Order: sequence, then structure tokens, then C-alpha cells
Amino acid sequence: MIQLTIDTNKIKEARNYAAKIVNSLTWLLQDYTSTTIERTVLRLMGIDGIAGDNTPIPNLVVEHLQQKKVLNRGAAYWLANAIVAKNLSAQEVAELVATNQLDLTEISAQPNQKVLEILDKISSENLAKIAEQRQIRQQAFEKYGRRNKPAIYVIVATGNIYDDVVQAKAAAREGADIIAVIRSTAQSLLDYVPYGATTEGFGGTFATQENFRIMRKGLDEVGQELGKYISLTNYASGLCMPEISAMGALERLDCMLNDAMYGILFRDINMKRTLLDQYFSRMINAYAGIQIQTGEDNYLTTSDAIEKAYTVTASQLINEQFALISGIEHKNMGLGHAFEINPAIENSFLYELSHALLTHTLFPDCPTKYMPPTKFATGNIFRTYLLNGMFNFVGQITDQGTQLLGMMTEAVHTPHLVDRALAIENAQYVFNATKDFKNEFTLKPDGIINKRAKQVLEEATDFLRKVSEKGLFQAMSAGEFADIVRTETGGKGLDGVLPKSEDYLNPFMDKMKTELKLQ
Amino acid sequence: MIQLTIDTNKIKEARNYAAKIVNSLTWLLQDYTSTTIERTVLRLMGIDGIAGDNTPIPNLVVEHLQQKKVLNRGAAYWLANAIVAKNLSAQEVAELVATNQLDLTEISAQPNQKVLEILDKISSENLAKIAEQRQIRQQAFEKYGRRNKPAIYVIVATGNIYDDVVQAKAAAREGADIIAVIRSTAQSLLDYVPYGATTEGFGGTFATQENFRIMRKGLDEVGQELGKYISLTNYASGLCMPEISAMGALERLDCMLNDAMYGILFRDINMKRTLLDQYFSRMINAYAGIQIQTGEDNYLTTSDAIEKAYTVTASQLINEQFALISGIEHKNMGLGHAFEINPAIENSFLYELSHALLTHTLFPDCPTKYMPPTKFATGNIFRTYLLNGMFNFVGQITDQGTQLLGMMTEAVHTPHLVDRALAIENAQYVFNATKDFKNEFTLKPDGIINKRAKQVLEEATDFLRKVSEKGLFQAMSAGEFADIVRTETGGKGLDGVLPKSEDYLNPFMDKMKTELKLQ
Amino acid sequence: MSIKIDPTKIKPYGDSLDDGRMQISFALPAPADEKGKEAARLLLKKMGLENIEVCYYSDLGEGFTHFVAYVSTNATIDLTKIEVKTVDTPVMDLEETDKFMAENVKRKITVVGACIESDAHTVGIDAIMNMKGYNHRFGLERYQYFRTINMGAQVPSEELLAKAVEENADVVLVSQVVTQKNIHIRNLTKLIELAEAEGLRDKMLFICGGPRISHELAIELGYDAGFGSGSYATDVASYIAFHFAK
Amino acid sequence: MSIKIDPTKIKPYGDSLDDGRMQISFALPAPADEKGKEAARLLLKKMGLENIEVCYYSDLGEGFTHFVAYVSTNATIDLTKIEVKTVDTPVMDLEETDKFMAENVKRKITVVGACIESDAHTVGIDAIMNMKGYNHRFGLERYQYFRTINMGAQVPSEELLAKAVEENADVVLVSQVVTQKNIHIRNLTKLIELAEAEGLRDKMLFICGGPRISHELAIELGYDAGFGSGSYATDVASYIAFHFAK
Ligand code: B12
Ligand code: B12
Ligand SMILES: Cc1ncc(COP(=O)(O)O)c(C=O)c1O
Ligand SMILES: Cc1ncc(COP(=O)(O)O)c(C=O)c1O
Repeated sequence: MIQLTIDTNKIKEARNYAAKIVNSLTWLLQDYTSTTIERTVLRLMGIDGIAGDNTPIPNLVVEHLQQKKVLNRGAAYWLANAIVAKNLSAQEVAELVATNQLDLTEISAQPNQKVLEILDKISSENLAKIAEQRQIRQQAFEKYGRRNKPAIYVIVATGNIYDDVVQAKAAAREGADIIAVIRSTAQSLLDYVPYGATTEGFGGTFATQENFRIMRKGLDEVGQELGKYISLTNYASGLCMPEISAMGALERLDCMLNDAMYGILFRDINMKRTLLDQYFSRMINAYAGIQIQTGEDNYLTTSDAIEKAYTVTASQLINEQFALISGIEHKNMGLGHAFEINPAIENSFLYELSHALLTHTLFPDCPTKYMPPTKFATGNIFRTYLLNGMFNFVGQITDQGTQLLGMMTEAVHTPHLVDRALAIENAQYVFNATKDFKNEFTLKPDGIINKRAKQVLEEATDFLRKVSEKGLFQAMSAGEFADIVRTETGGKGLDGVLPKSEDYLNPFMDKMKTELKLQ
Repeated sequence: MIQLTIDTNKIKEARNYAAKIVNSLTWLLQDYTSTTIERTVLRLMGIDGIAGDNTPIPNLVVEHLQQKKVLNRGAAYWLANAIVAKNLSAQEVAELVATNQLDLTEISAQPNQKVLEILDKISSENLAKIAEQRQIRQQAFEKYGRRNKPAIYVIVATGNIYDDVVQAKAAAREGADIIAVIRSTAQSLLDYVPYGATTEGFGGTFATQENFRIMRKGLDEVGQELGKYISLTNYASGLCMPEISAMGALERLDCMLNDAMYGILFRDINMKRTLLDQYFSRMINAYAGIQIQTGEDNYLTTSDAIEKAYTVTASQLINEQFALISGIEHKNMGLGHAFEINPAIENSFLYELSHALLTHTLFPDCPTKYMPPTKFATGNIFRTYLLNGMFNFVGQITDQGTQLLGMMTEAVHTPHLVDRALAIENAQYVFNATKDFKNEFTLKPDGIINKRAKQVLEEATDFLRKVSEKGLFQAMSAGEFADIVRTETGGKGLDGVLPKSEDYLNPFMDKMKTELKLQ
Repeated sequence: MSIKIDPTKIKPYGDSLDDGRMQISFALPAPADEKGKEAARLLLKKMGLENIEVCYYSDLGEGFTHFVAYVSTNATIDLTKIEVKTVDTPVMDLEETDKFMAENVKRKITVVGACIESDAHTVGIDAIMNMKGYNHRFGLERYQYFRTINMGAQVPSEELLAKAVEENADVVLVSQVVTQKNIHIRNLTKLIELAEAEGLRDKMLFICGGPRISHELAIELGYDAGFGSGSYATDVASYIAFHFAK
Repeated sequence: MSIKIDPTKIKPYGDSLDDGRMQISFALPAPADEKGKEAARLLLKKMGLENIEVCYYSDLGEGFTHFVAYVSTNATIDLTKIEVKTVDTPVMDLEETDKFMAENVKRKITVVGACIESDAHTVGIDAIMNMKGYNHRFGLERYQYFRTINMGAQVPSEELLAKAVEENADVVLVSQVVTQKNIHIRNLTKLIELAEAEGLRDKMLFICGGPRISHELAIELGYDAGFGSGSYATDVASYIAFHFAK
């Protein structure tokens, strides 16, 4: 490997500030819940389907409890109470609530013992389903061999899940390791998860459990044919983070875009809401053995990639700490970064290389996720194809975990079948042709690359120190992140945040915490 | 710079064998002349134009002398004798001969003194023209700054000199440093140089003096506009090597494809003929300050680039020695090599890099000419564009003198306007983005790259030793070069080789030798 | 002699005048073999193209094949007859605009802007409106005679118009970057129809922008002006300044 | 449900069934601005294309501009009706051919080959004829029942035919690689016309090959067979073996 000459104490210092930032939020993560978390609990209890105006039943049940002002005891308790009282299944109870045939708060309180027993049973049964998916994945990797490194990650985004499957299968045949089904533009701000198979989306396809299932099936088919396990990923982001994670866990997604702060900064979602949601969301991913991936590339689509390189590093360190407290192991932390420097800059390639090496140096055990050039794509498909090649080169020689392939039609449209095939060919050529390049060279300690990496780490450390002193919320309110001002009471979804009551129940979180050895 | 760890004694050994090979050919180079050399002498005396069946007058005069069996005294003598006798200009005499109105052998021998005087005058005057062009070039470089390194070299090849000028000017505006007008497929086996402006060629445009002039004018125009000296090159190869060099010297070409052995191996031209022709041809280039460029890439279009890498090195060393005895300085030796390894081979990029570094290490003072991938171009223009980018990367980090840009439409057609523009954009991006890459790294002494370079040098040394023992002609007859069998008496153009008589005269060669300090 | 182009009959150019050469790349649901290649060739022929050279094909899986071809077209265009609607006010720099507005407008112009509906690509509108600007050109916020309110991403048309009314806006700026399935046309049309319905259309200047927006398209959709890729605050500021000077 | 393709009406595919999407790149003698872009758009429209998106343009100098566009075509092709002439003899490997010829041909077949006229690209014909072959398939020279004479580069048609007569050839192999301005068609036609004039056409098998040669084109030009890119000695040997077995 090409090694940076970086003082490990410097790294420790930065990491400590990040830990401090994250640990100061225990009050929020332990004492609050959100409507999304409660909907997730319902989904994990096996509740699915829609009612009325095509609204998902989990939403209807949670709205009911919110309206009755009893949600802070946890949806699990109310459901279990009704199940015990009525001797119905969770789904049956939920359907009655959703169709206004049952008021959960009107059912008399059942013996606590019984309620806990039924919750134990339901949660065990349903967590077992997730565990089973985890095992199927594990066995498949054992049978077919581990994922390539860098893994070839491509997106499909036709808007129509059936077209998506065609494109995904074709990509798998060409060599893709991970398929991401990009979500339709508007989904992340929906406070519910759409239902069923969908065939219309803009710049992406809606994330629904049925769509997950359809795609998983398609990939399992093609994977079997190829003798290779094809991974699937989607986006646990927006207003429904943990719900998507739960769906993904049940339908055997293998990775999940799941950033701790993306929603706050780039979707103007309330910070409490996002942080709560990501906490549970990541715990589910941890339990399901799903690799999370973070979105540090986003900083560089809005800010300059040289000037603001340190924001990437800082965010990676914060994301790492948030992931740790949710039980995600380093081997499942796909921390993000990107190749977004203006290609017209002298030595731009050296800076890109430096940044990628820094990421690798800070997170040697993480399957880092490397994002392609997008901002300086112009519609000149030939030039973009070349930029993608240079990006693939950096990915290979810096040992990235996942290479999200650039598309030559960046700045034009979401990828066509041909674009994706050419992107895979590009990566395969570069990866193979430069396979041992990284073992051939020693980096000069005082060169541009090392100097740059040191500078970025220093800037990140300074920044993290400042944030740790101020507190994360205050720093965000002061626009310290990506020049974007977000306040504790601003943003979407704050109305879905509520304190837990003393007798709050969430058997899934409890069990997962135990299994993941978290406090 | 990235440095190979190579024993300088090894390099010396290889170079000594090459010198031995070349020096054993003195008998040929000193005691023989060729029809082409004599035509060149006539051209240098100012003779031009066509007669009869569109045959160049130099050809008609030389044929006349050959027919009369007196060519071995040198065409210069016969012309001068007639000039003195008839008091006509060289051109006037030649026209009379060409139209069968004058038999040079029928003119009585004029006083030797007079003949030598007139030859001295004519050769001085005409060499002065070449010297003047050399000076114009030199002044332009002084005024506008030296050529970029790697110089961006692109070809134009429409078949029509006027289209060529449009394409060349556009290329210059986009950043080209050197324009090569590729020759029509069939020209190299013509035993004369076509005349005048031409508008029809296949895969190239005929090399004629008028075409040289038209293109030179176009490039001077656009160069002035851009504040940059745009270089022009063509091919001194085939059956008319020195004639083309003379035309190039007069019309201020700046580089010249001029390989010592290409004609023998790849055009089946007789070896004596080619070696004689290149000797004089290179002397003219040396005198004119024209950079020669060699064609080692050709070995790799017919043979495997890994298996036969040593043939490139061996040929470079032989070309160097031939260049030296013609008076070419290292700074004007554009020794060739190529990026032609099958891209599907693991670590192909490392081998390419190794080969390019080896060339740079052996010839640190030469503006080496690096040729793009062609053999493995498939018509997939996107892939080829990327391969060209990787090639440009190697060119930049190994400090090549001239980068002959690859075209994305290699394997499809000779470059369109768009292809060339995209190729230049490719090179400019890569050159700029990786500018200081070479100063960032130290090469591991025992890595793939160093090992490979050592192996190639060793193979080349062994090969050169064998050839030096056998003799060049014998080695060629045994198919040692590129598996191609060429015999001393085979190939085209042997009938144009003749021994000089005792009283042979070639004032141009004599003067140039003196000025170039050759024996 | 030299090559001569007739501007009334321009044609694509590969390497010889009027050769009509073009490069085409596409996928077909056809096999990756001679038959598929023939299908590709026939398709191009049916499109009226000539000298068809299918120079590459490759199996994409799932029954699709990628083809790359070079072809010649016979179509020509009369360049002298082409008219494009472009914003034709002169472009002034920041200082010039400040000065021009001080002399000719003499009051602050209120500008309300947003990325509307499903679109969250704020970089473009930020480039125009925010202090920092883009490529070393400051945004409208930095100008002396603009008061700017940038509402950011995914703003419903209704909210944008409400804000414009509330702030007594002179100018409404709308950005649309996502164009998949013409969603930008849909969104832009929705906004302008709402504005008309509410009687606001003629009370304010409506300007849209985005990478696939041209002035021509903007006019067609009922806007006053449109700005595409590579436009700067200077362009927009000058246009607005001249408008309110009249 | 899944996407369903109608083979009688296939169309280019971008990312949705029958979207007809294609990528086009070309140069026009037009300015690098909105007007040039409009010229490009109108040209594509005139070619019958729809949903034209000119996504990039760049100045090439000398009055030319490069355009990249995505467009939709309405053209469709009936895949079920396409017939291509392809060499349809089964392909055997070296040993199989040797055995087959031992049993069914029972004599050495003489093959004379060359790159004719202006063409000097010998790698292709060498790949077919010479011992070494290509991509781990030996050439005809290595086969038991072929006697091969490879004349190399730039052989005039007259010389090739003279040699064929002299050697009593059963098969003539011709390679053509350069296709600029259809020079390969010219050269191949010249050879076959000469062969006819000399009464040789039906006495020998005439086979041509090269990257732009298809069996179909070969037949059209009067040859017995044609082999394109990626053909091997195995293909040619099998074809010849079957021919002489009949
Ligand atoms: C950055 C970026 C993002 C960022 C946006 C961050 C942000 N805060 O803006 C993030 C990561 C969030 C993002 C998300 C998505 N993106 Co996006 N994104 C881009 C990207 C890489 C750059 C866009 C950009 O910032 N350009 C730089 C600015 C300065 O240029 P501009 O927008 O053209 O603006 C200039 C002019 O157009 C004009 N202008 C623009 N607006 C206005 C307004 C007015 C009034 C005026 C006068 C002028 C004007 O002036 C500006 C300065 O010159 C492009 C690809 C590309 N290279 O273009 C894809 C791209 C636009 N995204 C795309 C897609 C599909 C998405 C997603 C839908 C993906 C998904 N399914 O999740 C989401 C959707 C989010 C949403 N709801 O809209 C597609 C759109 C495809 C299409 N043609 O429809 C693109 C083209 C990428 C691709 N090839 O697929 N994206
Ligand atoms: C190598 C090469 C050369 C070498 C040739 C060396 C040699 N001894 O062959 C050299 C350097 C000499 C050369 C010179 C030129 N070349 Co060249 N060359 C190439 C190159 C890079 C590779 C060709 C090759 O060897 N392919 C590998 C072989 C194995 O493939 P193949 O020829 O297709 O053969 C296979 C099949 O077609 C078939 N086949 C071929 N022949 C036959 C015959 C029979 C009977 C059968 C059954 C099958 C068969 O079987 C083979 C095995 O599968 C191509 C670009 C490319 N990547 O294709 C350009 C290319 C062919 N050359 C080109 C040009 C223009 C030239 C020159 C004219 C340039 C110039 N102006 O100087 C000269 C002309 C020389 C001449 N008189 O012909 C152009 C042709 C453009 C066109 N479409 O017309 C190309 C496409 C490059 C380009 N993009 O411009 N070239
Ligand atoms: C971290 C992260 N999450 C999610 C998304 C998807 O966006 P949204 O959640 O708004 O659909 C992205 C898109 O780039 C992202 O980077
Ligand atoms: C060294 C050298 N000379 C000359 C040529 C041009 O070929 P010809 O002289 O046959 O026209 C080439 C072409 O690649 C070459 O490499």
C-alpha cells in the first residue's frame, strides 16, 4: 500500500473530538423517540399494508396514538395490549385501528406480564426473520466468495422497478457487485413509505418493500446463474430512515445509504428527528449485518472540494462515532468521500489521491465508499468517461471498499443501459491494469500529497474541536457545517419527535442492544 | 522523476553492441550511393518540377544518368559540367535532360576547377536556404518559448491538403504542438515524390513539396495568431527518404519520421538501399536542425508487446548509433516506443510504465516519441478514449518528449475533426492534473516495474550481442528482427544502389559532414 | 484554393467538407452477433442515414446489445435563417449595475427565489442569488439595489408565490435542474399557471433558470426570461436592471 | 409483470422500453453558441429525431463546433425478418479438421494469400495463414492438409493471380484492412474482375477477409466467402475443408 506519513496522535486527537460530540447527545438518543421509530416498531412486529387514502397502516396506527397523546409509551405497548386483550394478530389489530374500528387507548390495560410475553414472542419471531436473512447472505458469501474490492457499485434509476430489474441484471452480468436503486426525487421528504410495486418515479424509483423484494429476487436469480452474490442497496434517509432499514433488513438488502447528518444538512430535516432516526436505523442495520454507507460526497457538491475537504474528514469521524454507538462494526462502515476537484486545477489528481489516501489512513478497516466526479461533468461524455477512469485509478490504488462508478452521462440523465455497461468496463480495465500499482511506490514524506493530507487532517481537527466545544446543535445553528444554517427547532419533522415516558417499551431496540452489546 | 534502479554498466554494454553493429557498415555508407541520394542532390541544387508523364525532373535526370551508366560519378558532377559548358542554370539543364533535348554524357568534360567552383557556389547558396529556415525556427522558439513537454503531436490525414490545413489549424488552436500530415497508403513504395498540391489520398495525404509549403504557411499563420510556434512533421521513409528530408529542410518542417530500419522490415525495401538513404537523409535533418523520430512502435503492432519489448529497446539503440554517425544530436533524436500491451493483461499498466521508464532511462537527453495504443483498439470509442488517457498519464509521469495522441476512433477511421479535439482535451487534462505526480513517488527497487525493466534491457543486450556477432545483414536474413526475414539482395529498390566511382562528387554531403564535424 | 462552406446548407463534418459524418451509440434489444449488427444497420438506414459503418458491438446482457456506428446524414440546415431568442440586454458587472440602478432604477428591487416542487438542486439558484456567487462573480445579494430572499429547495409553487406577495416582490426566480421525463416543464408550467390564476403574472418579473433552460424555452412557457448553464448573477442582474429602468 | 419486447418492432433502448434513445456526436460548421446549438437541434429534427437534447457543445476552432446530443428515434426494425448470410459450415478445431480432411478430402489443399494492392496490413492474413496463428489458434500452415503461400503486403492483384496459377492453387485468400473511401471495395472488385477475365474465378475458391468484411459483403462482391473481425484459422479451415469434401 501507498502510505501517508501521518502522526497517529493527530488522528487520535481528531477522533476524540468526534467522540465527544457524539457522546454529548446521549440525552436525546436515550430519552426520545420519534413517529418514524414507532412506525418501524410496528413494521418489525409484522404490520404492513395500506388503508384509506393509500396510507401505510403503520402511519395510521402511529397517528392514532399520537392523536391520543399516548405515543410516548411506545407503539409496541399499545399493540401488544390489544393483541392480548383481543387475541388477534398484530396485523389484525393494526388493520382495525387503521380503519377506525378500534381505539387502542380504550382497551383496558392487560397484565404487564402478558404484554411483555407477547412482545417478547413477536419480537423474537421477527428478529429471527432478519437473522435468517443475515445468515442467507453470509452463506452466499461463503459459497461464492467475498465481495470484490473495490466493489463495483452502480445505480439503476429508471423510475420503473421492472425496467430497473432488467438494468440491474444486465449490470450484474457485466460485473457489478452492488446495485443501488436510486430513489425518486421527492421521496425523502415523504413522512411515509409508499406501498407496493411502482412504475413511475423521477430520476429514481420509489423505495417500497415490494420493490425491494422484486429487485432482491431478480438479483438472486442472476447471482445464482453467475455464481456470485450480488448485493443490493437503497437509501435509509429522509423522514423514514429506520422504516427503510427495517424493510431492508427483512428483504435482505446488503448495504444502506445511511448518513447521520445528511438529512439535516441537505434535506432540511430537523436535527433531533434525524439523529434519533439514524440511531435506531443504524441499530437495525447492525443487527441485520447490513453495511451502512455515508454521504460525505454531498459536502463537495455544494462546496469547493479543496477548500472544504476537511468537512468530509470531520463528517466521516462523526459518522464513525454515531455508527459505533449503534453497534455497527468498522467492517460495516462504508464511510463516504468523493473525487470532486475541479479537473482544470493543476495537480488536481494529486489532491484527489491525497484525500482518498487520507480516508484510507483514518479508516483502514472500513470499506470506504468512494464517489465519482459529478460536479464538473459537463455533458461531454468522452471527457467524463476519462475522469471516471482516473477516479477508478485512485480507487484501486488507495484500496477503497466500494467504488460508486461514475457515468459518462453525468450532467445529462440518470444512467442508460449502455452508460452503465461502459462504466463497468472502465472500472474493470483500470482495476485490473493497475492491480499492483500501490505496491510499487513509496510516497515522499514531504511531497504535495503528504502535505495536503496533513493540512486537511489539521483543518478537520480544528473544526471538530470547535464543534465539540460548542456542541453539535449550536455549531449547526451557526452554519458551521457546509455553510448551511440549521436550527434545533427548524426543519421538517420536529413534530414527530417526542420524549419517551417512564414506561416506554421498544422490545426490538432492547433486544438488539443486548445482542449488539450496547448500553 | 521516478527513477529505475538500473546498472549503468548494463546500459553501456548494450550501447556498445549497437555501436559495433552500426560501425561495421562503414563500407556501405561511405562507398555507395543510391538513385534517391542522387535525386536528392539534384533537388538540393534547386531542381524541381515535372515533365513527360508527370515524372519529377530529378527522377528523369537520374534515370538518364543511370541509363548511360555514369551515375556512380554523382549527378552533381554531370549537372555542374553541363552548367559550366552551357552557361545555363541547374534547372534549365535538368529540364533539357528531362525533355530528352540534352544528353549529359555527350557534353565534353569541363575543367575540374570550374566544375568544383560552380558546385561550391550552388551548394553554398542552397544550403544557406536551409540554414535560413533553421534560423527562422530557432528565432520563433526563442520568441514564443520552447515546445511543451510532452509535446502534443496529432496527425491529420484527410487525403486533401486543404482539408488538412483546416484540421491542423483547428488542432493548433486547441493546443497541438506538432502536426503530422500522414501520407497516403501507397506513397512509400513509389520511387519518386509526387508533385504539386494534392487533394486525393487514402488514409493520408501525399507528401509533396507544395503540400509541405501549404501546410507550413497555414501553421505559421495560426501560430502567429496564437503566439506559439507550431511544428510540422512528415515521413522521410520509403523509397525516397533523403528527397523528403531535403524538401522538409527547404520548407521548414521541424521533425521527420526517419527510422533506419523501418523500410527494410515493414516495407520490404532492400536493406542496402534503406541504410544508404537514411544515412544521407539524417544528415540533411541534422543540418536542418530537424528532429528525427523513429518507429519502434511498429514492432509491437505485429508482435506481442511484452514478449517482444526488447526489440524496441534494441532498435532504439541501433537507431541512436545510426543517428550519431549522421550528425544528429541527442536533443534531436525522437526515439520511438509505444503503449501497446493487451489491456486485458493483469498489471498491463505497470508493464507499460516500466517500458516507458526504460526508454527514458536509456535516453535521458532525447525527446522520445511515445506512441498510443492502437492494436487493442476495438471500435469502442469510449474505451479507446480511456486507454488514451492512461497512455497520456504514462507519458506525463515518464517525461516523454513527444506524445503522439491516441484517437478514440483508432480501428475505425483516420481522425475526424472531433476525434482530434477530444484527444487534445484528454492529454491536456491528464498532463495538467498529474503534473507533479512523478516527483511524489520513489519506485521500489524490487517491484514489478523495476524487475520488468531489467529483464527487457537484458533481453535487448543479448539480442544486440547476437546481432553484433552475426552482423546486421545476416541477422536480418535469419529473421531475427520482428520474425521478418529480409535478405541482402531481396526487397524493393536494390537496383537503385550503386558503388561510387573514385571521382564521385556530392558537394552537399561533403559540406554537411564538415559542418556537422563528421568524418 | 481552400475549403469553402455554404452557410445556407451546413452539414456535419468529419474530415471532408459536407461528408455529413456523425457518431451514434445506442442499445438495441437484439443479439450481439452479425444479425444484431444487421438490425442496427437497417435501423440506421431506416432513419435515412448513409455510409453506415457499425464499428463496434458488445453484449449488454438481458438480450440487449450496444452498437457504435459512424454514419452520414444528408440533412442540411440553413444557418442564415436561424433565429434564437436570447436575452439581449447588455451585460454589466457588479459596479456598473450598481451605478446603472442608482441612476435609472433608484430603489431596491426585491427578488424572491426558490428551487420549486420536487427539485432540491440549490447550487444553481444559490450561484445567482447568494452573496458568494459563482466562479468569482458575486450573487445578487451583494448588489446595492437588490433585496434577495432565497427560499431554497423543494419549495411548493404556492409557497413561493405567497412569499412573493408577502414580500412585495418585483422579481420571482425559479430554478429547475431535474429534467427527467420533463418534470421541469411540468413544474414551471404549474407555477406560471398558478401565478396567472392569482393575477400575479403581470405584477412581477418571472425568470427561470437551470442547465436545460434556454431563453426561448422560458418565453414559450410564459416566463419573461430564462437562463441556462453558465449564466452568472451579472447576466441576471443586468437583465433585471434594464427591465426596471424602462 | 415485467418488461416485454416485441421482436417485430425493436427500437433503441435507453432506460425505458421503446424510448428510442440514442447518443449522437458530430461537428458542424456553426458557431459555438445558442445559435449553433439551435442549428444542431434543427438538423437532428430534420433527420426525424425527437426529444432532442443537445447536452454539450464546444468550439473546435476554424468555425466548427462539436455537439453531443441525446435523441429519440421512431424507427423500428422487425428482428424476425432479418436474414444475414453467414458462413454456416460448422467450426472444427485443428485436430478435427485434420481428421476430417484425412477422411473426406484426402489431399493437400493449396492456399495462396496476400494483402492486395495498396494494403500493407499483414497481421490479419498472417493470423489466418501463418504457423503462429492468433489468440492461441494456429494458422493454416500448421494444418496437415494445407499447403500455404503467404505473399505478404501490397501485392498487385495480377501478381497474386499469377502466383495462384503457378502454384495450382485451390484457394485464394485476400485481405483488406484499409477501408478509407471504400478503397477495399475497389481493390476487391479489381481482383475478382481480373480473375473472371482470366477465367480463374470458378477454378478456385476466393475468400476475402478484414475488419470491415462480412460474409454478406463478400458474396455481394463475387467472392465465395468473407470473414470479419475476430475470425480464426479454425473458421477458415473448416469452411475450406467442407467445401472440398463435397
Ligand atoms: C450537486 C448535485 C446534486 C446534489 C444537490 C445539492 C444541492 N444542494 O444543490 C444532491 C446530491 C442533493 C443531488 C440530488 C439529486 N440529484 Co443531482 N446532481 C447534482 C450535480 C452533480 C450538480 C448540479 C450542480 O450543482 N451544478 C452546478 C450549478 C452551478 O449549475 P446549474 O444548476 O446548472 O446552475 C447554473 C445554471 O443552470 C443557472 N441556473 C440554475 N438555476 C437557475 C435559476 C435562475 C433563476 C437563473 C437565473 C439561473 C439558474 O445558473 C447557474 C449558474 O451558472 C448534477 C450533475 C451535473 N454535473 O450537473 C446532478 C443531477 C442534476 N442530479 C440528478 C438527479 C437525478 C438527482 C436525484 C434525483 C438523484 C436521486 N434519485 O436521489 C437527487 C434529487 C434531489 C432533488 N430532490 O432534486 C440528475 C438529473 C437528471 C436529469 N436530467 O433530470 C443529474 C443531472 C445527475 C445525473 N446525471 O443523473 N444532486
Ligand atoms: C497494425 C496497424 C498498422 C501497421 C501494419 C503492420 C502490418 N504488418 O500489418 C502499420 C504501422 C504498418 C500500419 C500502417 C498504416 N495504417 Co494501420 N493499423 C494498424 C492497426 C493498429 C491494427 C491492425 C491489426 O493488425 N489488427 C489485428 C488483426 C489480427 O486484425 P484484422 O486485420 O482485422 O484481421 C482479422 C480479421 O479481420 C480477419 N482477416 C483479416 N484479413 C483476412 C483475410 C482473410 C482471407 C480472412 C479469412 C480473414 C482475414 O482475420 C483476422 C484475425 O481475426 C489498425 C487499427 C486497429 N486497431 O485495428 C490500424 C489501421 C487499420 N491503419 C490505418 C491506416 C490509415 C494506416 C496507414 C494508411 C497510415 C498511413 N497513412 O501511413 C498505413 C497504411 C499502410 C498500408 N499501405 O496499408 C487505419 C485504416 C483506416 C480505415 N478504416 O481505412 C486503421 C484502422 C487505424 C486508424 N484508425 O486510422 N498500420
Ligand atoms: C447520504 C445520502 N442519503 C440519501 C441520499 C438520497 O437522497 P434522498 O434521501 O434525499 O432521496 C443521498 C443522495 O445522494 C445521500 O448521499
Ligand atoms: C517509422 C515510420 N516511418 C514511416 C511510416 C509511414 O509509413 P510509410 O513510410 O510506409 O508511408 C511510419 C508509419 O507508421 C513509421 O512508423
